[in-house]
Amino acid sequence: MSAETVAEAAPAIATKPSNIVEAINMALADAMAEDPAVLVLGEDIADPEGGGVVGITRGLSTRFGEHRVRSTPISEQAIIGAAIGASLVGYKPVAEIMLMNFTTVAMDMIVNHAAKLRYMSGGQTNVPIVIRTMTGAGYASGGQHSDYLEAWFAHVAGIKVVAPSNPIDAYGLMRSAIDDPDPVMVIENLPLYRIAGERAVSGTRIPIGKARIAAAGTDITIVSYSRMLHECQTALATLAEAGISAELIDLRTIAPWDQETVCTSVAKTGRCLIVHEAVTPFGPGAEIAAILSDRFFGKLKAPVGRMGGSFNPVPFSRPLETAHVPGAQRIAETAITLVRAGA
Amino acid sequence: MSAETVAEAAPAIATKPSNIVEAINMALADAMAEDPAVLVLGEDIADPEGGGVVGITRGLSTRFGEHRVRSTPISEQAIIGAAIGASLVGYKPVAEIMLMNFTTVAMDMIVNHAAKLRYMSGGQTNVPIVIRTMTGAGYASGGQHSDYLEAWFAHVAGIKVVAPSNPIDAYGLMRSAIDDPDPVMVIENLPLYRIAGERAVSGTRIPIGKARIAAAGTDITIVSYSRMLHECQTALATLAEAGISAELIDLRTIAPWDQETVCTSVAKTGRCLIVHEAVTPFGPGAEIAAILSDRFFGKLKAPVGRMGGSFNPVPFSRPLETAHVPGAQRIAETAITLVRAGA
Amino acid sequence: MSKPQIPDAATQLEIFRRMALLKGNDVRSRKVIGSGRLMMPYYSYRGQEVIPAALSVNLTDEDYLVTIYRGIHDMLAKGLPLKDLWAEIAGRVDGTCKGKGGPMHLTYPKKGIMVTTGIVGSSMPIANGIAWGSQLSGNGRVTVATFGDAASNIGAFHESLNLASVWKLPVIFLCQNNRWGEHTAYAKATSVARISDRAAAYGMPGIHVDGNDPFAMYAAAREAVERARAGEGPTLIEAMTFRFYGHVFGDADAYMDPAEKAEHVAADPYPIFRARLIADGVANETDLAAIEADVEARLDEAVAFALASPFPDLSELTTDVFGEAA
Amino acid sequence: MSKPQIPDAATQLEIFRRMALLKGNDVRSRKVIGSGRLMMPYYSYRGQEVIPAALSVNLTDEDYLVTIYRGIHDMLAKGLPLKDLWAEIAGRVDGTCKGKGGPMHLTYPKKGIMVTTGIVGSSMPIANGIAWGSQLSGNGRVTVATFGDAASNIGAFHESLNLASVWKLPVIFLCQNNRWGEHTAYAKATSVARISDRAAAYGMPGIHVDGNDPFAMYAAAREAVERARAGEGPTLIEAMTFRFYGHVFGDADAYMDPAEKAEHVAADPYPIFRARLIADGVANETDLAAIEADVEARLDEAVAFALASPFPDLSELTTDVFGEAA
Ligand SMILES: Cc1ncc(C[n+]2csc(CCOP(=O)(O)OP(=O)(O)O)c2C)c(N)n1
Ligand SMILES: Cc1ncc(C[n+]2csc(CCOP(=O)(O)OP(=O)(O)O)c2C)c(N)n1
Ligand SMILES: [Mg+2]
Ligand SMILES: [Mg+2]
Repeated sequence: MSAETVAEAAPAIATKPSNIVEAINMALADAMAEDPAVLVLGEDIADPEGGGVVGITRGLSTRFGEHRVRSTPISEQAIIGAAIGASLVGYKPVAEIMLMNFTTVAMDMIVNHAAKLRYMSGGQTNVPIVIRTMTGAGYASGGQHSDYLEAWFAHVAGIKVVAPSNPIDAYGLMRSAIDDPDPVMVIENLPLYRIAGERAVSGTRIPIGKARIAAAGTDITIVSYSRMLHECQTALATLAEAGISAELIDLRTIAPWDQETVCTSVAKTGRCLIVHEAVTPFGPGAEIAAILSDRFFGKLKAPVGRMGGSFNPVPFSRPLETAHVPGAQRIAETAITLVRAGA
Repeated sequence: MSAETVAEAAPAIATKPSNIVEAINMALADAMAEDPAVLVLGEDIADPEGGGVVGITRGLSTRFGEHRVRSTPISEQAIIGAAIGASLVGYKPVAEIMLMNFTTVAMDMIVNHAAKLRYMSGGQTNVPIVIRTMTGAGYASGGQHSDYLEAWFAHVAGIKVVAPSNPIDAYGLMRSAIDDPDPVMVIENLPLYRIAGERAVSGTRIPIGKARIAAAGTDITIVSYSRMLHECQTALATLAEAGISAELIDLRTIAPWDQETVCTSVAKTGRCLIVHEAVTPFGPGAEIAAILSDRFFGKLKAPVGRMGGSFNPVPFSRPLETAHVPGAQRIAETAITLVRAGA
Repeated sequence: MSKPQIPDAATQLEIFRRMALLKGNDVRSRKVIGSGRLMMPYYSYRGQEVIPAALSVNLTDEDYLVTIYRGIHDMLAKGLPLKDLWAEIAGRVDGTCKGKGGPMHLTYPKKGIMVTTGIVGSSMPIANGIAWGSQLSGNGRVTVATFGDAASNIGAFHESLNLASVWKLPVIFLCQNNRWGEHTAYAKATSVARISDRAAAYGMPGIHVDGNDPFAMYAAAREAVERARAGEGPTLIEAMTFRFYGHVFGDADAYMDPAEKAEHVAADPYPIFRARLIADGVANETDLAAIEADVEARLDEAVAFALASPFPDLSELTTDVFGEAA
Repeated sequence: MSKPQIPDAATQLEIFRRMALLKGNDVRSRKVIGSGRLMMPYYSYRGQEVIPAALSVNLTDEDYLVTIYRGIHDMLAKGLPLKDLWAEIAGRVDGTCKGKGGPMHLTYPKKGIMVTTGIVGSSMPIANGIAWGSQLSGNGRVTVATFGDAASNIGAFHESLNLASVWKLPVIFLCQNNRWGEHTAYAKATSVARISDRAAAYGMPGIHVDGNDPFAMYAAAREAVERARAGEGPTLIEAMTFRFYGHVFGDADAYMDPAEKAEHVAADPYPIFRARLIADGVANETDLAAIEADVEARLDEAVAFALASPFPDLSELTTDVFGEAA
């Protein structure tokens, strides 16, 4: 199975009452219906091309027209450039870069231009674009189709990064991203697309920069997002059995991340474990660990733990691919070690 | 003044006995003379084009021929692709991406290919290339010509990153980078190019992954590299006056960084301040701070300090550009605060 | 373009032998994957077999190939062993890449298969570098970069053809124009009627050829190979063909006009060439049936070998990231 | 290309007025920077004044411009006020961008100057997006993307021209071919004799014009502007010209054949057009001298204004990174 076949494979994993594919489709449709300035562009995204390789944009071009919902050539620099330009004259384009690894051919447009034009123009212009991109290990897509690169963008001033883990957040974050006056990257995880979840209420927003307490606890704070949030959730059971009450935080926004919510939790638990799919070295967890270690100097019961993908390209072979990313079992074990260590 | 005019401006800042421009030129010349497999390519790098906009490659094409020292079109993807391909068949190309911000148009070649081919081929192939690139604030080059992006590459498995602060290291690291069987990015700082420094002995190597104690001390460890190392050096005087003995470490290699040397020092001082030009959030300092806070949990006398560029694009206006990056005065003040805090 | 050269009987038979191997392998791949025994992104090349078959008979094992996710046909024609292929796409330790690369990153330098990329357009910049190496060492080798029609709209195509032309590199840019880029029809994304016409923008010869006609494809490939070997620089070949089974396994081609597809499938070059060889007396039914039977036997063996091969040890996860500094 | 249209006398005079402003500003810029009073990367456009002067008289304030580091001539011709320009390149708070952008990122939306980029090739993808906006709103505006000859070898050029053609965007790709890309001569990096010939690779009209001939340049620009306004799609214009003062201030052009340079400088279009206007009786010496004197006076004023303007407050360092979410 691959990115391109998730759509077809869909029926296999039944979808009730909703899922992230439906949520993002609904968010785009609602935004386009409310505001004629909202545009959608990307490879294969219009209905003649099947409404996207995963079906996320299905129905949009039929409803709003191909002038507003445009399939593009395979030209990522031209895609982001078109989005930037249109945004400079009042439009709110949502551009799809099919897979996150393909942002590598559009980094100049994203980093040197989208993120910087407001600043370099002294505030005369701004770039209200959304960049949707999918990624994630789990489908044996290999080394060039699975990377999590959010740390790169979080390290660039002028762009925000969000990564929903469920349909409600996917809808609300997408609406907020479209409302936002600056570039926002929305990272969608492939294996999560068809997981059933609660349906979002049309029109709702999830504020960018605001985390969610996914489970309340007192012994350790676990910070995660995207697919890893679900692995952490699974780990909670094991932790409960071990008599450990973990507070699970869905970060939802990586840049700017919600320091207040995380710090409030860590102030209570005195321990923190950060879990993401991106490789650990120089990854998102490093910034969070650095901030917490500083903010809670001398007050932590255990060192801040970080779990990320092992430091290697994503392998194809299933056993290796599975071992590459943190799993519920290892997450639980690590959390237990941290709690016992700081007991 | 700009990247392109450093060469012409050179006479202004007289250079004895040597400088980084001479050191890198000598390293390339020595490597090419020793090994016919070593190639050099990039924009304007051959002598008919002036031997590079800064004169780094001056004389090489005249001495070794334009078949081995090739000026290229302005096509960074083609430049890195040519280097990768040649390296797959036994050559050791040194490719120049003139300024680090221009790596954004070649990220696919660097990240999806150069860094991953060894792994994805199961070790059948490898990519022994060197990517030289210049950057740094200080010449009013503005938002698209000054960025330090080493954190991006340090977050990618399969590529190494070095950043010399003096001619000896520039020569030795370049020789080691050319010897290395995998891609190595060499970051050169524009304002440092013509600063006088000791001349390297031909044939010497500075091992990748090995830091240097630039000044021994006992109260605090200051970790830096590239131009910021010099700001830290300047700060030492102020610190000495304040009765503070700082140990200054020139990291030299950002990925993989020398944890042993840094940890040995911090074990002694109990305090650490990391200083770099890259913006602070999700920057190189985050990884170092996260590792140290974990390794020395409960043993540090003060939280690990991080100083980087302010979180904004590099501004043009000189006072803003100067305020954007850490300076000796602020570095000294921060170090003093850390020492007093943990007294 | 010099007057087309008809391959001799032995070469015709060899082209068919390679086509039979390629077709047989695709049919088997879809069968095995469809049965759920293997899971991977599989990009069927069924319908495009003539192109690499007729190209590869003009190449030696020393010549180089840089191909793409839809490139298993290119690699088999270039000599990729079936067992190594199947073990790799099964993610097993006996695969070309110990299972770490998978179908999108098959690599086999022993036969000049240097890189397989999953990034559209990225075969070309790397092929230039390999060709630069041949130019430097004067080893007379040719490098072929394959890519699709839609890839001709990405920046890497442009930078690569310009550099290859300015440096007069011994490289062939082989565009397999199957008229679709994922779900997007050629004309909706491409601003020129023929991709071969883009060659003029690089002062490079461009050849537009029916990639489903073994003789025409053979002649086009031969012309380009001779030019490269003679040190006369690169060629852009646009080989017209069609993709029979959608973009990737599981893609039902719903966006495609069934009539268009039916027409192309009806013109399947495999049975046509097979019949022609018999009609021309180059071979008889028994010969060709034997070739096909042999392919099936080798496939049985390769699939069995692959499924019996162990998965890589977990220690392989973090090896091959960096080599040992000399 | 429809038969060239000679601009009327008033337009000819207006073209000269803009050329005088552009030339005067470049001379003054090099003087002030050379004196050390200002420090910046300055990319002289001396010798290229005709192109934006003859283009801009075909545009309105509502039309859009996306230009490059070597683009101050493009912007002045489009209406960038001298005081705002000088305050910006002096890094002062009264500059177009409060001193935060500098000479490589001048921006002035009031006159349609939307983006100035320091990245080779990056003006084009963004210009497409602005033109898409005009196509959507039907406001009839034209977007011009300027770039250099060497920029025609980078991927962004290719992707942009293909997309503009497929989408039939009201955009003009204006290549100012000054025969050099930094220190590299045109032919050493570019595989085609004329960049305008690359238009065919995108099914787009390509115009090769003498960018130093005001009438020819006027006609070429007018044709492209009319095509865009009529909704008939993009045009690639290659305007031949020359760069008189090296790539960037401080570059002594040592890599250039002095004879080549001398020949072009001798053909300086400014004095030639000035003489022609007098010869044709469009204006007399007094009129033109008055225009030039006026430029000098405005420059005196602008430079003084800039140097008297304060630097931005340090609080500006971290503002304008993000806006306020509505
Ligand atoms: C840079 C990049 N963008 C998008 C993709 C996703 N993608 C994979 S194949 C493909 C279509 C390519 O079509 P074509 O070049 O005609 O080759 P074909 O698949 O038809 O053989 C796309 C868009 C990718 N792999 N790389
Ligand atoms: C992607 C990228 N690569 C390299 C550079 C460095 N650079 C700045 S201008 C220039 C030459 C451009 O030449 P041309 O396109 O002909 O424009 P001109 O400067 O002659 O007006 C180069 C190589 C850059 N700014 N961006
Ligand atoms: Mg295709
Ligand atoms: Mg030029």
